Amino acid sequence: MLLSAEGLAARRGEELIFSNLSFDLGMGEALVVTGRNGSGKSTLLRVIAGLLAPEAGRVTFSGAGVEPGARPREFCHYLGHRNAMKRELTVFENLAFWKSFQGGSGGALDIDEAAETVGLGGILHLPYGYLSAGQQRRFAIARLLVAHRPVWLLDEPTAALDADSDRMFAGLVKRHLAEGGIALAATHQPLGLEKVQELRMTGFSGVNADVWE
Amino acid sequence: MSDNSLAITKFSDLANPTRFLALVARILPWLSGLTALALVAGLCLGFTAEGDYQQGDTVRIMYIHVPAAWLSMMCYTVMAISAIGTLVWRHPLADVSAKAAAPLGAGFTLIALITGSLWGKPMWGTWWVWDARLTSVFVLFLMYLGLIALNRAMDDPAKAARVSAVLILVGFVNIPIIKFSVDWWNTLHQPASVVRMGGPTIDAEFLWPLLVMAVAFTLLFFALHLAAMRNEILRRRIAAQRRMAARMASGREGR
Amino acid sequence: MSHAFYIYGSYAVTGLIVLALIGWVWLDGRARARELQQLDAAGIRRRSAQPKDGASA
Amino acid sequence: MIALLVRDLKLSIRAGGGALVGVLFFLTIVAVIPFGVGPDLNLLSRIGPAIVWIGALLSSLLGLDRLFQAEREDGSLDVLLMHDTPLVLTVFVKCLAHWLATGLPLVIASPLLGLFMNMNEVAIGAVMLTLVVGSPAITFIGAVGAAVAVALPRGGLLVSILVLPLAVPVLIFGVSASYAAVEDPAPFLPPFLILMALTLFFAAIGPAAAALALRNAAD
Repeated sequence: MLLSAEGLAARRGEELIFSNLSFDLGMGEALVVTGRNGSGKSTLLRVIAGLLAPEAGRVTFSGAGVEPGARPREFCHYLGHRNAMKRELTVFENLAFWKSFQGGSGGALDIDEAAETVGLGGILHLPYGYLSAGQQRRFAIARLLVAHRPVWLLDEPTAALDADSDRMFAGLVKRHLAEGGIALAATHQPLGLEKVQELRMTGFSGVNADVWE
Repeated sequence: MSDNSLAITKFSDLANPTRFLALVARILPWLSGLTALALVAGLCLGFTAEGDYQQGDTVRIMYIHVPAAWLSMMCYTVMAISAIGTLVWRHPLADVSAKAAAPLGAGFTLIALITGSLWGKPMWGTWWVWDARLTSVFVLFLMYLGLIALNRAMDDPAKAARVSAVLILVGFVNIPIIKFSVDWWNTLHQPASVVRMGGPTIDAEFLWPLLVMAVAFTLLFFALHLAAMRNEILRRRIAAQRRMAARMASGREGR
Repeated sequence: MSHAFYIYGSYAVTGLIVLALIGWVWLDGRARARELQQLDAAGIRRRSAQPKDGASA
Repeated sequence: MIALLVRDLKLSIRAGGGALVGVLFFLTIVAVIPFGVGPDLNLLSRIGPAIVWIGALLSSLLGLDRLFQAEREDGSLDVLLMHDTPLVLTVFVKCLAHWLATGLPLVIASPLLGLFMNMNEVAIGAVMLTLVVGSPAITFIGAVGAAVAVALPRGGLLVSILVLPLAVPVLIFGVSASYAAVEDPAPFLPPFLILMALTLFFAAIGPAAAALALRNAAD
């Protein structure tokens, strides 16, 4: 499996945030995206997730069992700033919904197993809104486990987590990579991974002026 | 609020939710039995009584319509008293009482509206008229529904209780309007015939079934109200325990 | 009996609404009892030394 | 997809859900009409079907702006957008859930309001029937507005303004079918069939347009 980006460019408003950005990620490889605020880390992840259309270039996902022309976003898990969970529903209902909605092939955990993995078994019956920010984030991570996707796109995944949960999460990413997965993370924390490429975003690569010239 | 306090009164004894639950558990079976008895008696009396020479057998609708209408106003009065309890003494049980009464009030008001409509069709030839009595009862129904919606829309039950208490008290002006609308305005609805100055004008033949039914409905209301209050207390207890469970879970894992 | 439809109709509607109210209270009570049991099974108990904690939610 | 339907229905019933508020708004809006036009029963029965229809139209717009806004606020929208089932289908199921939770209660409440408006039994039945058939169209049109307004901070009012003009044909044929059922010379079936056609048309166009808007509104 190979996730490759060729000559990506994206803009916010009239500013090109990055341009001509290329990389290849094979099985078990990770890319850590760093840079200051506003340098386009989130934008890059959203472009790869298919949530934003790139200004130029393209993202492809190829490999065994992948039909040519398949959209990369179908092979990605996206963990954004927001947790994609409903406060009114219980944790179990939330996870059960995403498990059944995202479906996907083998390699996925049960909801109970996923909750145990993030260290929060036994409070699945609580409404999501009752949990603390860190607990909410950990269950958002559990969403990545209940349906299998080869590519994980992680936007500040450890924002609300304490040191222990940080380590727990790094372990999860490692295991995902060991199983042949791919991870892209925009983060400041070192995740303690081997085989990591680092991409430093600088932000602002010029005003997109040629349209009006 | 421990029981070895000397200053304990009957009222504050009741005010402890745990005691209240025990009391409800003791009273509720008796109250339910009494309610069932009174309902059966009321129904028997209602269907054996003679018909009215003017209104025929439709007068039997009165035996449920009038008690339901009384109850719809009494329920609001109970809520208004609870609202005072909420605002003045900040008592949690008063919150619970007001919240539990709202759906019951809506139910009884709906009974009064529908049976009134079913009575009006053969008597007045129309299901509904926009006269003062009917309109004010309909407004009461809307107020009940609005209070239910308000309670559901707010996350924090204590805050919801205070906000709806204010609304309940403001809405209480509607109750005297309902009661006296038949006297103040000249309406199609017949004037009060039981509770009025100078004794009831209603024939004893109709009075007995009506009174028994009124007692039955009142008992029914209190039985349901107590049970609904118990449910609400349990709901809040569950919410509190869940929050505690969430805190405990992170305490356990956070090390 | 004249106007039987209206009379039985109103009694039927009343019965229906009363049954709905009773059913609501009863089912709600059962659901709460079940939730309490679930919490109990999960090992979360009320601290009986503080009888107020239920209502101060 | 059934999971999405069940989740949306659960959300609308749980605390803070909009199902009750819609019906309440409907009751209130229709109940104030007699205060405005006076309690003349003949007049009320004449304008009744139109009033009930307008009330249903306005109250089904209520809460429609939250259809995608709520999903966006907690990030669920991103995950929904990324999924490999066609987005059109996702939007369709969300519309269906929204209609079941808010549109259907309006239909059920409408006979009660028909009685208040002193409409006869035929008119009440006709209004109810036309509402069953016509109100899904309003939801589907509303979904487009909700999708367009999803990126706006305060989209609520804008959704109504965007959607109301589009919903006018539904209103016209719904009301004219209701009147045709009561007044003799006009045939009931043609406007009713047009209403059905409108609903089917918007059921196809609405989710597609909403999906397109959602794809482009992402930031």
